[in-house]
Amino acid sequence: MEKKIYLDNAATTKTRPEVVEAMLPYFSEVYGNPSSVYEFASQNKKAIDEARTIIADALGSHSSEVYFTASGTEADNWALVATAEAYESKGKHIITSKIEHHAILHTCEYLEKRGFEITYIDVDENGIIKLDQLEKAIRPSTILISVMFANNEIGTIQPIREIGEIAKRHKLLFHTDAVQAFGHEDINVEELGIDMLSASAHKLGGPKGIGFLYIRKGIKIRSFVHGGAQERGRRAGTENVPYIVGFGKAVQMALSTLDERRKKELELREHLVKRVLAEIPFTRLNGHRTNRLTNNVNFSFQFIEGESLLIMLDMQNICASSGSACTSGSLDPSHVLLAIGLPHEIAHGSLRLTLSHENTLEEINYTVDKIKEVVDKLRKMSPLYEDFVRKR
Amino acid sequence: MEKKIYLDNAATTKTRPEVVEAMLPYFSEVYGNPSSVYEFASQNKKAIDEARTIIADALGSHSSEVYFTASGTEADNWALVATAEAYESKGKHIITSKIEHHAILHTCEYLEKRGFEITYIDVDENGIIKLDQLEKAIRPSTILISVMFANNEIGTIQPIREIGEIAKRHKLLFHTDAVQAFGHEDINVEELGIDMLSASAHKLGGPKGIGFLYIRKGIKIRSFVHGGAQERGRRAGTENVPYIVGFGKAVQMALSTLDERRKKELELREHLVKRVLAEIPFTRLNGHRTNRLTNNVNFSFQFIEGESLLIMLDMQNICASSGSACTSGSLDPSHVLLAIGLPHEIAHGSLRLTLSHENTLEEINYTVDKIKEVVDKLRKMSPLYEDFVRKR
Amino acid sequence: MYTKKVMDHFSNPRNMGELENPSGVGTVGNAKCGDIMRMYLDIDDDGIIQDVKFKTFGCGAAIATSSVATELVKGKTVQEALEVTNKAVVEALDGLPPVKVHCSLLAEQAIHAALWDYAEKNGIKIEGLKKPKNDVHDHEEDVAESY
Amino acid sequence: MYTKKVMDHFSNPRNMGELENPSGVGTVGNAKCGDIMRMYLDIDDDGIIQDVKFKTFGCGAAIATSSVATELVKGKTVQEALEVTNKAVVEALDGLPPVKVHCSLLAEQAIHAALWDYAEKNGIKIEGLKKPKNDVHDHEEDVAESY
Ligand SMILES: Cc1ncc(COP(=O)(O)O)c(C=O)c1O
Ligand SMILES: Cc1ncc(COP(=O)(O)O)c(C=O)c1O
Repeated sequence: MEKKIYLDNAATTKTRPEVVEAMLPYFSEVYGNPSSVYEFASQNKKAIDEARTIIADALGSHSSEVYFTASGTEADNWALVATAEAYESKGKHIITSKIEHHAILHTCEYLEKRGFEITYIDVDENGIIKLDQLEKAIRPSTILISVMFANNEIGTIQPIREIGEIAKRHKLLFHTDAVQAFGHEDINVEELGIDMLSASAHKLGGPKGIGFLYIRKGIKIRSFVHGGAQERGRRAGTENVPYIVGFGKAVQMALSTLDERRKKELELREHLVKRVLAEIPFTRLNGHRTNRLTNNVNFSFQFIEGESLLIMLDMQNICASSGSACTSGSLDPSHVLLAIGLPHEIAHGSLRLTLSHENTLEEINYTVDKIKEVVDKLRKMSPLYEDFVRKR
Repeated sequence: MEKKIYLDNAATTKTRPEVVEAMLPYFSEVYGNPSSVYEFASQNKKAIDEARTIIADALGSHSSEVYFTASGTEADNWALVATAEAYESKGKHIITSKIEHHAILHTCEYLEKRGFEITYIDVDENGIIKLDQLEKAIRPSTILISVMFANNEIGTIQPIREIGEIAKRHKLLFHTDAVQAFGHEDINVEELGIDMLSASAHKLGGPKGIGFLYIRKGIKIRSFVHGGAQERGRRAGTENVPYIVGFGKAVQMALSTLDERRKKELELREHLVKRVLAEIPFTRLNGHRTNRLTNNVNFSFQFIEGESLLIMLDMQNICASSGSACTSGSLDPSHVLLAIGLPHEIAHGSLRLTLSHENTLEEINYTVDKIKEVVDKLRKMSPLYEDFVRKR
Repeated sequence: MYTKKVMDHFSNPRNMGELENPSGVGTVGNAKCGDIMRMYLDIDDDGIIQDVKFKTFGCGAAIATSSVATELVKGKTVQEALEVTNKAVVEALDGLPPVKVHCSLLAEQAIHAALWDYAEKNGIKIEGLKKPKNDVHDHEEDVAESY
Repeated sequence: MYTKKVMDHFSNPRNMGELENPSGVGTVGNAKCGDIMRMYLDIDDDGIIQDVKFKTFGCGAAIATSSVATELVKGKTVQEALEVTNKAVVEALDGLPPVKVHCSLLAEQAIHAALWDYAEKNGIKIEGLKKPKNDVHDHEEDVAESY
C-alpha cells in the first residue's frame, strides 16, 4: 500500500481538522491573556468556560470541577502528589495497580522516596485488577486508591464502579487515569463514584499538550504547579487558550460520534482478531477478550521480538507499537504484559494495534497479510523457533 | 481610534502568523508520537531537535541542556522544587528576591511548608536587587539563588552577571526566571554564569502553553513531572510537537529582529515616558529609568486606582494592565510596587504599558491623550484628590 | 466581568461630586485596600434626602456601587436610606463578581457614615444606626485559592 | 533512529540461517533481555572460517549486528575472528543508538561462544579466548533517565 496505515491511536491521534479550525483564531486574532481586565481578553475567558462546560457535561460533573493541565501525565502527577501532601496527616499509604501507566508508577516511586507507602495490586491473566486483594490492602493509613480506567497496552477496562464502591465504603479517595477511556467509553463520575479523573486531548482527536484533572467538589487538594491564580488558583500558568478550545471541540466531536465510532471499531477489531488468531499459529491475544477498548488489540507472537516486527511493518507503511510509546526507547519488556503473567520472551514479542474511525476493512486485511509475512520471516530468523521446531 | 491598541505584551503576545504557519503541519499531517519507532514519528523527533537547537544556540548552550515544559511557570516550579529535593542533604536554604513572579514566590511558599527556608532579598527604589544583602544572606545551608532576569511589572533588569559571580564564588546554583527577558535581551548563559533558566514562548511571539528550562550539564536535578521517558527522562508527557516547533520558530524570529525591535521599542518608550511625565502631574515612572526592558513602562498616577483606569482605557480600545496579569483578579496591590517602596494608595494606581514592534507612534500619541483624559476624570472623582487640593 | 448596569454606572456615574454645605458627610474604606468612598448628603428639615453626591477612589465596582447607592437614597427619608442594604445595591446592578461584593458593603457603610455625621451634627439619634467602622473590608478569599 | 547500514542489514540480513554440521555453535543473550543470538561456524582444517550463519531473536540492532558480524568473520582465521570487537561491528554499521550498543557486544560474544564450542569439540585451546558468560548484557542506563 502506498498510503500510510496508522494503527497507533493509543499512542496519539491525528488532531481533527475541525479542532485545528476551532483553535486557529486564538493564536493571532483573539490572543489576549485571559487574566487581563479588558474586553479583548474576556473573549478568551468565555472560550475557556465553554470548553470547560463541554468537558464537565461529558463527565456528568460541574464545570468548576474541571481543571486544565498540560497533559494526562501532569493530571496524574497532580492527583497523586497533591493528595499525598494534603492527606499526609491522615496517612501515607496509597493503593494502585501493577499495570498503571508510567505517569502513575513513576510518580508513585517518587512518593515512595518521600516516605509514602504504595501497594501495587495484581491483575489476573486478562489484566483485570484483583478486587479482593485491593480491599484487603486497605489500611487505616490508606488515603487514596488510583486505578486506571482502561489499560493503554492491552485495552482491558477495569471494574471502575466496584472500585468506586470499595473506596466509598472505606471513605477513601478514588482517582482514575482515564487517558485511554475518556472520549471512547461512557463515563459518569457520579454513577461510578470517581473523585478524581485524568484525561488527555491527544488520545481523542485533540492536540498533544493539554489534559485535565477532574476534582470532585470538596476535595481539598492543592495545586501541583504553583504561581498565578489561573484555574481558580489551583493550576498556575497562562492558559493555553487554543488547546483548551481545541480540547472542548475534540470532546464534543468524540461524544457526538461515540456510538458509530465504537460500532465501526468493534467490527474492525473483531475481524482483525479473528483473522490473526486463525491464520498465525503460536499467537495469543493479550487483554480481556471482550471487556476491552473497542479500538485496541494486543497480540503476542511467540519466538519473535517486538521491535523488529514493528520496523518490518513500518517498511510496509504500517504504524504500530509494542508496549507503550513512552517505553519504546527502553529495553525492558512491558510491565503490563509481565503483570498478566506472560514469560519474558513472549512479552517481548507483542504487537499493539489501535484503531480509529478512519481505518478501513481494506487496511485491516492488508495489515493482517503483512503481519503474517513478517512474523513468518522473523520466526525463520529466530533461534527460539529453531529450538522449538527441533524439540517437537 | 477604531482599531484596538494592544499595549500588554508583557501579559502575552500575539502569536506570529509565521509561527502558526510553522506549527500547522504538526496537527493533522505529521502527527505521530515522537516516542514511536516508525519512520512517520521520526519526522517529529527531528522537528523537536531542530527547535531545541535553535533555543540552545540562542542561549549559547548545548541542545542537551534545554528541556521543554508547558509554561514558564512549570519551568520555575521545576527549577525550585527539583533543586530543593536534589540538594536537600546539603542544605535547605534558598535565596530569592522580593519582586519575583508568583511562579517563584508561591513555589517558595510551598517549599517553606515542606521545611525549606527562603530568604527574600530587598530591592532598591528602582527595583534592583541589593547585592550586598544577597551575599550576606548566604549560609552554609544555602543551595540555590533564584533571581529573575527582568521584572514583569516594572521592567527593571537585574545585575545577572554579578549574581552569577556571587553564586560561583560560593559554589551555589543560580537560577534565573528569564520569562520576560528571553527573546528581548541578549542572554548567554556561559558569560552570565547562569545554571538554570526559565522561559516561555508566549512572551515572544510564540504560543501560550510552552516553555523551557535550561539546565546546565552536570546539575543533578530530577524531573518535576514524572512518567514516560520524554525529554531524556527528565520531563514526562507526550511532547507538544506543534508548540515546540512554534517556539523554535518564534525564537528564530525574535533573534533575527532583536536589534531593530529594540531600537523601535526604545524610541516609542522614550516618547511615551517623556510625554506622560511632562503632561500629567503627580505621576511617577516606576522601575529603573534606563536599565529596563525596552518595551516596558510602568506609571503610578497619584489619587486614582488602577482597575478603573484600565476599564476606561479599554473603553477607548486601549489594552493595558495594572500590575501583572496573573494577579489582576486580586485585591492586593502589587508586591513589586510595594517592594520598591511605594505607599499602598500609590501602588494601587499603577499602569503598565508594554509595547511590541507592531505599535506605532500614532498609537502611542493617541494613548497618551486618552490617559490624560481618563486620569483627569478619575481624579475629579477621587476623594483623595479632593483632600489633596483642599490641603494645598 | 461586569454587568451592563455596572458598566453603565461606571461610565456615567450619577451624582458624582461634592456638596458645598452638606448635612452630613462620611468617608469609609482605606487606601491600603484600594477603595475609599465619600458620601455627601443634603437632608431637609423633614428628614428627606434632597441631594446626594459621592466621590470614590477605587475599582470599577466601587465607582458603580457608589453611583447606584446615591440613586437608591436620593429622595428617601433617613430611615428609608438606612434600609438600603448592600444586597439592594448588588441587585440594582444586576450582580457583582464575588471578589467585588465587598464594594457594595462599602457603599452601605458610606451612607451610614454620612448619616452618622448628620446625626452628630444635629444632636439627634437615628434608630438602628451604629457608629461606622473605619474599615469595612472583609478579607475573605475564595477557598479554592489556597494553592 | 538507525543508520542506513543498520536498516540494510536488518532488511537483508547476510548469512541468516543454520549450518548442518557446524564446527562450532554458540548462543548468547537471554529472552528476559529480549535478545538471543546464535552463531554457526564452519571452520576448515587451516582454522579458516569457511562459512558462518546466524539466527537472532531481538530488535533491529540485534539482527543487524549479527548480520554484519557474520560478514566480518567470514573468510577470517580463528585468531582474526577473535579480534573482531564490538567496536568494529558498530563501525561497520556506521554507528548504533546508545541504548543499542549492547547488541554489538552480544554479537562479539556470540562469535566467541561459537569459537569456544569449536575449541572444546576439537580439544584445542584458542589463545585469548575466555569461556563466554551466559548473559553479556550490561544494564547501565542513561544517567539522565533517573525518572
Ligand atoms: C517573570 C515571569 N515569570 C513567569 C511567568 C509565567 O509564565 P507562563 O505564563 O508561561 O506560565 C511570567 C508570565 O506570566 C512572567 O512574567
Ligand atoms: C493510560 C495513560 N495515562 C497517561 C498517559 C499520559 O498522557 P500524556 O501523554 O497526555 O501525558 C497516557 C498516554 O501517553 C496513557 O495512555
